[in-house]
Amino acid sequence: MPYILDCEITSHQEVAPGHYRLVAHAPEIAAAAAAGQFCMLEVQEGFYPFLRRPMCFERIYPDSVSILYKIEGEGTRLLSRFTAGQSINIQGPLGKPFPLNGAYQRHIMVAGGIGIAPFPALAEAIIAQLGKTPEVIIAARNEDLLLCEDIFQQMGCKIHLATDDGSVGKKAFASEVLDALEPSKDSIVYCCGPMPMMKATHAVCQQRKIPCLASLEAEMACGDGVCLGCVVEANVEIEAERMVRVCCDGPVFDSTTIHWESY
Amino acid sequence: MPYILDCEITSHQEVAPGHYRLVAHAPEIAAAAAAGQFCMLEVQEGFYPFLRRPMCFERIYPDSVSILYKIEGEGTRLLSRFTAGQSINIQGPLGKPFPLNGAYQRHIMVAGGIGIAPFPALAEAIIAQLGKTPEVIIAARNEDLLLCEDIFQQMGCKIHLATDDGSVGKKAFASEVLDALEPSKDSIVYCCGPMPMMKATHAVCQQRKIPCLASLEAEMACGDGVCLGCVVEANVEIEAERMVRVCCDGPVFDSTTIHWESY
Amino acid sequence: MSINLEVNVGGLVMKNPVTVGSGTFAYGQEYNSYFDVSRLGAVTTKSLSLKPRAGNKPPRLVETPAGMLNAIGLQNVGIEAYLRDKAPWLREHNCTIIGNIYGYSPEEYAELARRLEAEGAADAIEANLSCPNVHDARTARGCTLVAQDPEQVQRYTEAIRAATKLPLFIKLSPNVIDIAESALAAEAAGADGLSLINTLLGIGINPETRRPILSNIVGGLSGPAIRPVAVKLVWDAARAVKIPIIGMGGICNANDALQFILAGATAVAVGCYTFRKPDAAMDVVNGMEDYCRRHGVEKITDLIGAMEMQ
Amino acid sequence: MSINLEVNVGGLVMKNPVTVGSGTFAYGQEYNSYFDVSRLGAVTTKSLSLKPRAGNKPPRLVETPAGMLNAIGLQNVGIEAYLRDKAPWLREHNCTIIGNIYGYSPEEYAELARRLEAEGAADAIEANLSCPNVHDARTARGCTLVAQDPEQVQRYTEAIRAATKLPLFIKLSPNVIDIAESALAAEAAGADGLSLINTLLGIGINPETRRPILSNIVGGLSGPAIRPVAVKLVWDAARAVKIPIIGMGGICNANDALQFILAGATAVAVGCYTFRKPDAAMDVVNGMEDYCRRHGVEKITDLIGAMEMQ
Ligand SMILES: Cc1cc2nc3c(=O)[nH]c(=O)nc-3n(C[C@H](O)[C@H](O)[C@H](O)COP(=O)(O)OP(=O)(O)OC[C@H]3O[C@@H](n4cnc5c(N)ncnc54)[C@H](O)[C@@H]3O)c2cc1C
Ligand SMILES: Cc1cc2nc3c(=O)[nH]c(=O)nc-3n(C[C@H](O)[C@H](O)[C@H](O)COP(=O)(O)OP(=O)(O)OC[C@H]3O[C@@H](n4cnc5c(N)ncnc54)[C@H](O)[C@@H]3O)c2cc1C
Ligand SMILES: Cc1cc2nc3c(=O)[nH]c(=O)nc-3n(C[C@H](O)[C@H](O)[C@H](O)COP(=O)(O)O)c2cc1C
Ligand SMILES: Cc1cc2nc3c(=O)[nH]c(=O)nc-3n(C[C@H](O)[C@H](O)[C@H](O)COP(=O)(O)O)c2cc1C
Ligand code: FES
Ligand code: FES
Repeated sequence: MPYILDCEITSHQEVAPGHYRLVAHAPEIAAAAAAGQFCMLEVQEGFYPFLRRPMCFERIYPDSVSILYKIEGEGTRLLSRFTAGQSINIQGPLGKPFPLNGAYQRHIMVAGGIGIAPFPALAEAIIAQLGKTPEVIIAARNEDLLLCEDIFQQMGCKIHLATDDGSVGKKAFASEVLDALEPSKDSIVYCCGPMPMMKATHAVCQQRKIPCLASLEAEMACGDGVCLGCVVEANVEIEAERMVRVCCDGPVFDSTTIHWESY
Repeated sequence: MPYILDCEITSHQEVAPGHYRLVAHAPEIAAAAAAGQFCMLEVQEGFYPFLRRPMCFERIYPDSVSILYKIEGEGTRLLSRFTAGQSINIQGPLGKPFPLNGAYQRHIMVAGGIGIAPFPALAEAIIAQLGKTPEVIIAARNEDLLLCEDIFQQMGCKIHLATDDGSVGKKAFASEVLDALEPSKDSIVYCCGPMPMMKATHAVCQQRKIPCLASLEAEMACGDGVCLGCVVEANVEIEAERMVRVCCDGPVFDSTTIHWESY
Repeated sequence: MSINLEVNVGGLVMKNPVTVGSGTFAYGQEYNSYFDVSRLGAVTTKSLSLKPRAGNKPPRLVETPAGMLNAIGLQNVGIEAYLRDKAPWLREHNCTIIGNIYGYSPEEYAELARRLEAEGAADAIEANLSCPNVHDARTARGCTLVAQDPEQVQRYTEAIRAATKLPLFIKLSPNVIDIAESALAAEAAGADGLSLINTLLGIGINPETRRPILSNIVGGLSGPAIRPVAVKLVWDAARAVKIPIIGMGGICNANDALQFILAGATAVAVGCYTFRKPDAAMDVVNGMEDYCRRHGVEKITDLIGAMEMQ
Repeated sequence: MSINLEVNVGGLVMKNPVTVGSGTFAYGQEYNSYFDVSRLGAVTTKSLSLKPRAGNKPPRLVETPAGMLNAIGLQNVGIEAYLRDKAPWLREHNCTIIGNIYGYSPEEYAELARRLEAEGAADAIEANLSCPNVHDARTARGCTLVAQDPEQVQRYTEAIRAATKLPLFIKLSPNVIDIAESALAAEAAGADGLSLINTLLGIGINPETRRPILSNIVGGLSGPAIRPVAVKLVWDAARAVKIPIIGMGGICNANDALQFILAGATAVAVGCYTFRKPDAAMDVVNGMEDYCRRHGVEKITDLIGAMEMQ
């Protein structure tokens, strides 16, 4: 059950150019949340902007949650203005979490850019609940924008870096890095990032016949499955059921359910 | 010439229930401003609220200005959220100041409620420029809402208090208090407050044949004489010139120019 | 003082004048985790069609200043799934139901109304004659909505009227010159009430891509941005017809809702503001009660059309 | 890269495509203290009438979500005072002038246009056939605006056309079913361009007093709230006619303005956002230039109607 609460911001910092981490005291939400779920934030009072902004949980602590975000437009710019001590209205948790399956030995997270956001929480859950240590591929435009490396290091995750400009790690696409890791049938892949990157990751997994869970984004109005605004096309035979809602049927989908040809 | 500047708030405090004083560092505006003029504030970024909010200068310091305001609705509520150190966008000075005329011996300021706001600056100007010490009638709903008494005391002004509930001072209307002061032809009156109170003050002055300068309010969009939204009816023969703009023909008007019968 | 918020909208008794905008509350259950939805005067369903519909391709929505454009294209589960999966929940939870319907012909509307009545799956019918999102904007021009043509409004309303004894509300479009014409047409054809307004037509373009943001190009504008327009149209319609009006368009709080009631609406619907604040409709109920208490209004019906003019 | 922002709007050459909404910039001089107004593509005057007008009684405006309602009622100094006191300043400061006019009959419009041309006090005429604030809302119903009736649009346009050789723009109303009809009527009658949109009709009511907030009850809604509606209407009109369009309605920045241009407008006007930010129109000019630079657009005219559809 989602909550809507005014939560005190306990810390808020720029972690990379244009990227911020916000931690809010939100015991009820934290208790109910699981990795892969998200929340909807009111970034300013009144009608500007009109809608809340969706952000997934980067980490879920006993009494608080953190989000990691990138300034994209007006809403995130206004969000970045909040200071520790102020309160922010949070609705959540929303959506379906990453399913956790202990049958797999190798858990590989593939992140493109700000798509890294849900993975610290996921890594933690995999470690705590499955007793496995996941690997992570972090792809970004350049070195400055590689996020969360320290977190995964502390968790003991194997880290594979890739940058568009080759400033650090491989100069390669995340999906290529994944392929090079030669995941086989004991592996499961989780990915989050731009659509083309997830599409390519899905393709690698298909070829290697391994499962891939993709965390999607879409413009959202309600976040609750009501408005039908956030749909993506799925591989469903029945025409009328082809549109699935990212907010409540996802945001995490088995990548085979998505009709990637549309993207 | 009005400026539009982001100004740092140097202090912001609740001075009475629902009433605040905000001081902003604004050297250019302060240098250009005179008592009776006002500014237009952006109370939040974006389109909520859409319009700026007009506020007159309570005091004009060498490098800063203060405003004294009452929470009236959403705009002033949002204004009250600003904290010292933050910056606020101020447009000003706007409008015509109180004309100062040394020919009068007795300068009486009549304030109803938050109508007190322009008078500290006016008192200061009368003292500094005319070498006279004005009197002030402060009328309010009750004792808690009597504002600026300390300021006028420090300036050595004679203070007459009136409250609706008689909790302090006379239980009388401001205009009645004025009448009781028996202002005669060496006197000039300045008034600011609710329309009925200014109308009554005007009536007293008319009867006593003394000049009265009234500082009016109206909903404003531009504050610059452009939109024609802030008009009040004036005593003008020519039909087409009957509507005068509070923002630039005023806000201070010789009370005889206003068509009080409409209010 | 006990306040009576009950209203009778053309035969539909609502315990308070507040329902929700079709398409902004799904089928009721979704928002029950935020508040007890049976406390609303009524729950209005998403538009139901005979067959389930997939709706338009994404992107389907874009935020605008104080509002949003949507081009959902009437994605819905279809009448059968509604009767099977959705209506029972609403009934179990004692919700008063306004069943909103959308068809491609008078006959389809009539059939939908008949089914809802036969299965006891609605307490009133709201016929959406004004959905802006089911046409191809590239080719559509002029009177593309039934609600834009009074003659069509009359023809459709008559067909639905003949099919059901349930209170029948006709949902009209704001995209007209004179709302009184379509309002009068619906009234003449036997409608028990009017719902207005549906969304205004609008477009958003992304200069970076030079493409329309919505896949359908044109969408429907809703939210506080359109509220002044909606209040005006309710006022116009209320002066033209005798049947009651459910007013909507940008209602966020009791103050907004009261504007509609003072302009002549008997009930109101909270639409897309629910996306921002899921219990907004409940706020409106509570705020109306407060208002009545403060102003010594014993029954909300005293406020209908009570705007005072100089 | 040098960017060419010049546009030709039906014979009026503007050095950039940005002017201001009539009634939101007075007669130009007022805002010159904030920026050099001659840098705009053109200055559009407040609607001028033959006689000075007092306008409506206050209150005349009310803020709304992301916009405002106004019912100024065309208070203006009248054509004579404009010619005597206002036009000389604009001329001295090398402003390109769009003279907006309002009359009570085709003859009055024609006379106003004739005077402006004869005195060299305008470089183009914009005929406001769509002011919503000159009727008594209590009694008005239906097609009260000239711009709502294509036949009237044609008749008025012909009369003004006959009176002037200056580029003639007809300002249309959004309160119609199909803007293409009035657009085509104006074009057929010899208009050189269209200006759209004027304000949408709206009402605000104060529940505390139960009174309409505007003395005139109904006002015109402007501001970002209406922008999606305006872009849609410009797109509709641009597909129907060959003459150029000056697009307006809620423009606050270059991004907003570009939506209009991509939808088919040749120029744009910044309206009431100027009240919030007096140099908003200049921001638009600068932002457009930036955009062109970033996107390698050498002349702004390449963007007119350049919205790409799948
Ligand atoms: C389930 C989910 C989880 C997300 N988690 C994160 C996260 O953890 N960190 C992060 O930085 N971003 C995340 N996003 C993306 C984030 O919501 C957008 O970047 C943000 O809404 C942009 O808002 P804006 O006002 O700054 O941008 P603008 O471009 O001004 O936004 C305009 C409109 O587009 C929408 N929009 C724009 N980009 C996106 C997008 N990529 N996805 C969805 N809506 C968009 C906005 O909501 C708004 O309605 C998530 C999105 C979803 C759907
Ligand atoms: C020249 C001038 C000087 C002023 N100086 C002061 C001052 O020093 N201190 C102070 O407390 N107030 C002052 N006011 C009044 C102040 O501007 C309003 O109280 C304020 O705008 C209310 O905004 P709101 O959003 O809180 O209220 P809301 O009621 O939510 O405002 C809604 C709309 O009504 C307008 N409005 C509401 N009340 C007034 C009013 N009385 N006058 C003008 N517009 C109004 C607002 O601008 C807004 O557009 C002054 C007004 C004017 C015109
Ligand atoms: C996302 C969305 C979907 C909608 N779907 C429907 C619908 O299926 N049927 C209908 O009659 N109206 C539909 N509407 C219109 C609303 O019911 C309402 O008339 C309109 O949004 C104005 O109210 P608002 O401004 O409060 O949202 C929809 C509106 C939105 C925002
Ligand atoms: C206060 C005000 C006064 C206006 N006066 C006129 C006018 O005299 N003549 C006219 O043609 N349009 C007038 N308009 C309409 C604007 O020119 C413009 O068409 C409309 O406001 C939409 O643009 P905007 O949303 O950018 O303001 C006025 C608008 C406002 C807000
Ligand atoms: S955001 Fe509304 S259904 Fe997903
Ligand atoms: S506020 Fe615009 S003319 Fe006075």
